[in-house]
Amino acid sequence: MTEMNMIQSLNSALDNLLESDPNVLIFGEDVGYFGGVFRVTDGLQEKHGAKRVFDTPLAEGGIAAIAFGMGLNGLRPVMEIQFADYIFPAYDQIVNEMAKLRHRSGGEFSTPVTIRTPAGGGIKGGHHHSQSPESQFTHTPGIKVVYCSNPYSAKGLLISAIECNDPVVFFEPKRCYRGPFYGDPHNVPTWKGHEYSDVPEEHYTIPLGEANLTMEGDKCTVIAWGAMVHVAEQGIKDSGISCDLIDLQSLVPWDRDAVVNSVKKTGRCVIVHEAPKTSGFGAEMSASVQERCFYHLESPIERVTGWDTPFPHSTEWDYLPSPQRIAEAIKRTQED
Amino acid sequence: MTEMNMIQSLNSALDNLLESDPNVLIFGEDVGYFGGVFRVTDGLQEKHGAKRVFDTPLAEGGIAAIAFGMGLNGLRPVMEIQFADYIFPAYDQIVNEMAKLRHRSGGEFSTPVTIRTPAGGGIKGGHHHSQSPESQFTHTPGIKVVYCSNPYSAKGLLISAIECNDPVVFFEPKRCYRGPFYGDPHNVPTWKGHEYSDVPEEHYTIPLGEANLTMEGDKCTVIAWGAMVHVAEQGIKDSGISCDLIDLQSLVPWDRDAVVNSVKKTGRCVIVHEAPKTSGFGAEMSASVQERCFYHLESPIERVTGWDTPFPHSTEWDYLPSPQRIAEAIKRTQED
Amino acid sequence: MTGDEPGCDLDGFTVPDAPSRPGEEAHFEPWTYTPGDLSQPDPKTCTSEDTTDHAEGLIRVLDDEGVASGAWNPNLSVDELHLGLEQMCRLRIFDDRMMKMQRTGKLSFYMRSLGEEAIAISQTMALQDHDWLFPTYRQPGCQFVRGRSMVSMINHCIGNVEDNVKGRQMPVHYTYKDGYYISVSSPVGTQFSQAVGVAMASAYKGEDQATITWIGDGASAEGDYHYAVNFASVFKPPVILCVVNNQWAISTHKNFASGGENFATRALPYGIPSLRVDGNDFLALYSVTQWARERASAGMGATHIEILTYRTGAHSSSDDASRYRPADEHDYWPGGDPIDRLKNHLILNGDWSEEQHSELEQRLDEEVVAAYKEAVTHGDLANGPWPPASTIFTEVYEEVPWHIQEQREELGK
Amino acid sequence: MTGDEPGCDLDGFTVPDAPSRPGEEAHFEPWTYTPGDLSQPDPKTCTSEDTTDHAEGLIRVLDDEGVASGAWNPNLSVDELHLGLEQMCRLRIFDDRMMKMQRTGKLSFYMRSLGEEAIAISQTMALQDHDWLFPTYRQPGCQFVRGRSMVSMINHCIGNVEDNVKGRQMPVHYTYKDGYYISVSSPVGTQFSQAVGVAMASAYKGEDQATITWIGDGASAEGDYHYAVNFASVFKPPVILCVVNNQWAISTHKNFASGGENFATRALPYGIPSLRVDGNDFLALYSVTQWARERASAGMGATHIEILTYRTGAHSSSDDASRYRPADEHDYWPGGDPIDRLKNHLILNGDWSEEQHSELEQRLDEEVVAAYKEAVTHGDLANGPWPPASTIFTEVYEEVPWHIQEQREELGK
Ligand SMILES: Cc1ncc(C[n+]2csc(CCOP(=O)(O)OP(=O)(O)O)c2C)c(N)n1
Ligand SMILES: Cc1ncc(C[n+]2csc(CCOP(=O)(O)OP(=O)(O)O)c2C)c(N)n1
Ligand SMILES: [Mg+2]
Ligand SMILES: [Mg+2]
Repeated sequence: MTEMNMIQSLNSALDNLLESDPNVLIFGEDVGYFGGVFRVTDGLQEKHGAKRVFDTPLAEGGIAAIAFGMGLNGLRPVMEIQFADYIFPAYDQIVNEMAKLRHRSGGEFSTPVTIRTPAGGGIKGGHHHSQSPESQFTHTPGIKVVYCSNPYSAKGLLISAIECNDPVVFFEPKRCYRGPFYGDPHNVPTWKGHEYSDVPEEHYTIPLGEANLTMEGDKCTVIAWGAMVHVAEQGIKDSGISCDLIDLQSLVPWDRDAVVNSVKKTGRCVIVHEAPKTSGFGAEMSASVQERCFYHLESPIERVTGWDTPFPHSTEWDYLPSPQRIAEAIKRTQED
Repeated sequence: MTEMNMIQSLNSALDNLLESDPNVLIFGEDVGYFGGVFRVTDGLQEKHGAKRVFDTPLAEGGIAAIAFGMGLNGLRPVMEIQFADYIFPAYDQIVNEMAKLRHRSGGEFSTPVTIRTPAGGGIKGGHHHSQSPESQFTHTPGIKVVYCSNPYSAKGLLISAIECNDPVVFFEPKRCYRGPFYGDPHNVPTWKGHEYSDVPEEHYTIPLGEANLTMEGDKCTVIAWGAMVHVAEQGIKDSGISCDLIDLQSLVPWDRDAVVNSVKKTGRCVIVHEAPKTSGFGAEMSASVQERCFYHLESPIERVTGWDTPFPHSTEWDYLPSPQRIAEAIKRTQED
Repeated sequence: MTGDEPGCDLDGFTVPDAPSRPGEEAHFEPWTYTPGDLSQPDPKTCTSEDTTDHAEGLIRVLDDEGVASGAWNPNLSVDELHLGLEQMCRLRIFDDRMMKMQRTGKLSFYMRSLGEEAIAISQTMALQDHDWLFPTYRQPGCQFVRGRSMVSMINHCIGNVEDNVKGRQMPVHYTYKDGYYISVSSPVGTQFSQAVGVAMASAYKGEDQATITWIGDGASAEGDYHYAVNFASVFKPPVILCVVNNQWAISTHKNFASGGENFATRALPYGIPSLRVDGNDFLALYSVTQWARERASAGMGATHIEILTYRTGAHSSSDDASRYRPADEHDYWPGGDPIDRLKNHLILNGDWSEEQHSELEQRLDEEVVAAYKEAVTHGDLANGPWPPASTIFTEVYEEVPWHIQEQREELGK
Repeated sequence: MTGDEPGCDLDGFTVPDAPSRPGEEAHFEPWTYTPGDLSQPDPKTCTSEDTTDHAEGLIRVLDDEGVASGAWNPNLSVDELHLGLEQMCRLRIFDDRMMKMQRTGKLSFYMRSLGEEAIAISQTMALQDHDWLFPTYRQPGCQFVRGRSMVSMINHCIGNVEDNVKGRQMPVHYTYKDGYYISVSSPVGTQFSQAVGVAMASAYKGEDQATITWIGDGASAEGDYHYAVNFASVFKPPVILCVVNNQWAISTHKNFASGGENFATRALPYGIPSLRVDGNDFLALYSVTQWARERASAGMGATHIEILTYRTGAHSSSDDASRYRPADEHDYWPGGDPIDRLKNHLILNGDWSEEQHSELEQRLDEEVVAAYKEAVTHGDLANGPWPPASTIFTEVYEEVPWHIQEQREELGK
């Protein structure tokens, strides 16, 4: 075990796979010589060579297209989209092409592309360096959607994603690269000493589709993913109410048993995400929980989310769900 | 009043606005000389000239981009995406650009683009001529989303969309262009004699944000949009249960009062859409209804939707929600 | 290069038009390109600049009389020519039959290669058997060359229980992995950029395997065209990028696909050698493809090819071309018909006769009818049996996840 | 054109590299382009073919000594030259101050125009006041030419209560409608294709108004580049499409932006006249822009321009360029520095002196400091006051819909 932050653990995952599988190729804007604007691929080109880890033209659609082709022809491409906000020029290649290839070809072809992308707010990135577009991928059958939250989950999930034979969109909460974020911009810890910063140097996996129950309690189920897992943890503490905290990790497919069993136990549910509320993945979670746990619910399922507005710059702390809003929602669920 | 099918009423809406507003321009693939592959712009180039109604290069992203620019510079562009499945190359221009322009510019700029696009299944279109991607637009603040269902609503809503100063994505259920579709492919009526095929030749509007209560009842609220409104009507009839049927029409913003008041009255709710279930707009409706009507709900909110798979060709009738599946869902809501 | 007609008036931008519309007389500028006039650069050393003439001109081997000449004459054996002719005829007769079946509802939809048969047949013949094919819906003929059974192709088109893609895609959206033929996808252009990644993977694995891909004049306006050319120019993989300029994109004339007259020259600034070839000239197509393939083998990277041709038929079974162009426009195409031209060449050389040709057509017609009859025994779109409804739920992912399993159970079929 | 180096080995595709990396000596091929050597075609009749030499060569007016010559010399008055020099200096000094403020946390982020000041300043000066500007984040200097107050610009950058975009966007993402300066958007490339629609609208309305837009060498790989060039080639609106080839896209060298060496020639096959210009030569930039503007007025449609320059600074305040290129690479750039070059020209002509220049710099520094001091009285990013939280909810739509109103009430600010 080594203490790693999330950048280091992601780097370690990539390094392990470059080492063990000659078919793994890593590419994207600035990921080669420089090692990525967030340094996730730092040192990998030098160690594994420019044919394994390289820069590309600045065209997300083209990057996705070549990844599609490589995956179809026997490789295991890992492409980076520099910010999740810039994934949209590649949206067609992802939702119309990658997602449907296996099905449309009657299973003759498939393409195991992994799309890594830093997502979410909290870095004063304004409209276009802060979005968290996970729900825009969860609606498309054929792709898996993963959102890691800490160094340990980042590495274990990324290895699973790359080894998965389906295309996976893999979101990394950039706000948490160097430390967990508890919702207070004035108090920013690093990963040092955090239980999830103990990361094996070697290969290990966290199965896609499994959630992580990070806190246990009996009065309310809080479901979150990405950076919001930590903010939710703080919100739960602030509320003083005993809660299950489920780090969902995999959004498609999501962990039915973990979620349903918890809500049946607690009878209450709060869902937290930083993307806008309308048609965020919280809507799916809420609808599904309601369908499966209706007769166990003691109070309305709450959603604490980003607002239905573009992501602002100066006022981002008023945009992102705060521990306070989460604590209030948890308290509201206890009222009846 | 004239009897019109949906193609004719859409054509009439465009014709009215070309006539009254010189800033309205209509363009897209095959919409000019030929009048559109579905004939919606038939005759408009001949009548209004090639500078008002014209063909473009085959590039949805470019079409959206020039629409953006025209709208910003004082025109009122109406662009067509030939099939909703082909809107994704334009996704970046829509969700990152059009949607955010007003906000990001502090209100100095805005662009009143209308994006018309035929959507949905039932024409043996397989994977890529059948998708109904409305939910992928509802998550993005700054764009309005409309889904018409009949000749009368098509014209009234389209005029509102074009006159709206915000960008609007306007879905047309291609299955219903020439007749309502009640879920039986072997019995395909035309619009002849249908109450909503009486359409004024002149300009009229249906406000964006207002739903249409098309059937009234007291045991269950059925919410649908597009082609599914008619299938739901059949499903309600088949169930023999007295239902409100809400044709949602506007998805963003949706009609809170119509929905909430109805569910509070009936205590039950079934949502029907043809897009895949996970993160479909039904998830948002279900979550919202649950949040607002929790204490009035007598049974779980049901979703009857397309499956979480790509849209098939030979077996599309097993994919699309059927009256039978809807009737069963309505009956289930009555059980407790 | 032209396309610089005086621009717009200030009372409006320019909106182009087609050269002729229904009711007008069809017209094409006569070609000034002489068959045999262009040299053949050495594929192993050729730079993009060396192909300037080839991109601006037109590579032709067969003249209007059927005489073959010049450096680009591939000098094929009579057997090879017979085979090419047969495959082109097979494709045309197959298409005719499918169109008839479409009208009876056995297929939901169909698209012919009419007038463009030489492309799929000749180019695939010029490649190696394990080279990857990334076609549009207009090159299904590749599959004949690669040995796919006609019955299997029809099974797909009629979406029956034997369709190898299990009734999931529209007709003509073939998948044929054994023939290295990618699953055709409806969104146009997407396969063009994907092909570059396929070729990069082949090169990465050290295999002598090329990838060929096609895109329409219309679809070349998509971003994918630019991605493909540009990524190919940067990474130099063994890919052959073909633009099929058949003058039309449904009802939209190629004047809307670009303000330039020429698609071939577009690749030169990217440093990619580019050729422009008469798409109805079987021999010229064969040899430009072989040349590009040699560049691939030699590690010289991508080749770009504009294939100049004419879409003789309507866009698809849903289209009526006479609504937007003169119904007889194809008669005026300077490139003639690809089958007639190869046939005339063979007859001129004494290697073929009208009688042999009629016999061939009759044999192929019987072959197609037999295949058709066999295919419908497995069902058709109108009457079934179709692939079972359960196939909706499989192969979305490698394994069926719980939520899809639940839905499958909900459908209960 | 080059870029046709022998291709890949079959054991792998080619991955390019930058010409020099940290620890290596910086190096550029010396330029062979002689200032003044290229003719100026008549903008009112010029075809794309007529610009072949201008796209393959490099339009330069100023030589290394500061002598101006040739057909492209715009023969500006001394006042105009003084103004141009002043604006370039203003931009550079402004940038320096903002970088300093960024390090103190008053701004979250900053991007300089260092080494590229001539582009925004000279090109905007060459246009009409009501021409539309569709810049990237690297042309904020346009706003000085259009008269925007510096205080207003700083208010935006520090996201204070007076920021005209209400703290919604990152610094440098200016909006200035009065100056026809579009709101800068972070996704690169998108504005390039939008500009074509803006120009179509101007032409449609019959206004003599041109639109200019810029895109980086890096971003020219996006689909939007292709859309812009192609739609402009088809509809021929009054748009000026500029590719700023400054050698780098963050850490990615332009060898990854294209396998070709030249961006200008890309537009020729589309039938669009294209020029390549020395981007550090104020005079050459001025006159190519004026020439393109004349084409626009004459209804001749689009002009494409490659601007050859060098990004002297790091990509942004978040970047450290010495990690991926020699720290002194900019000293080797054959085009020198745009301010020095114009200054030397003026001094050579006896129209300027080192003393005047120092005075100018001092005056501008005072101006910037004064503006800065005034701006921070309205707050800054570190300390506020910021725009009120309620501005999150307004102007998402023209009117606030009920669901956003509810959320605003939920936030309760
Ligand atoms: C992305 C996308 N947009 C639109 C369509 C609808 N469409 C199908 S074929 C076609 C025309 C294609 O023309 P071209 O590329 O010239 O190919 P051709 O049919 O002439 O072979 C169009 C617009 C599509 N299939 N995909
Ligand atoms: C669509 C998109 N992808 C990626 C980025 C991240 N990014 C910002 S600037 C930049 C490099 C741009 O380089 P270039 O176009 O050459 O412009 P320059 O910075 O040199 O002026 C990148 C990759 C972005 N802003 N938008
Ligand atoms: Mg075509
Ligand atoms: Mg650059």
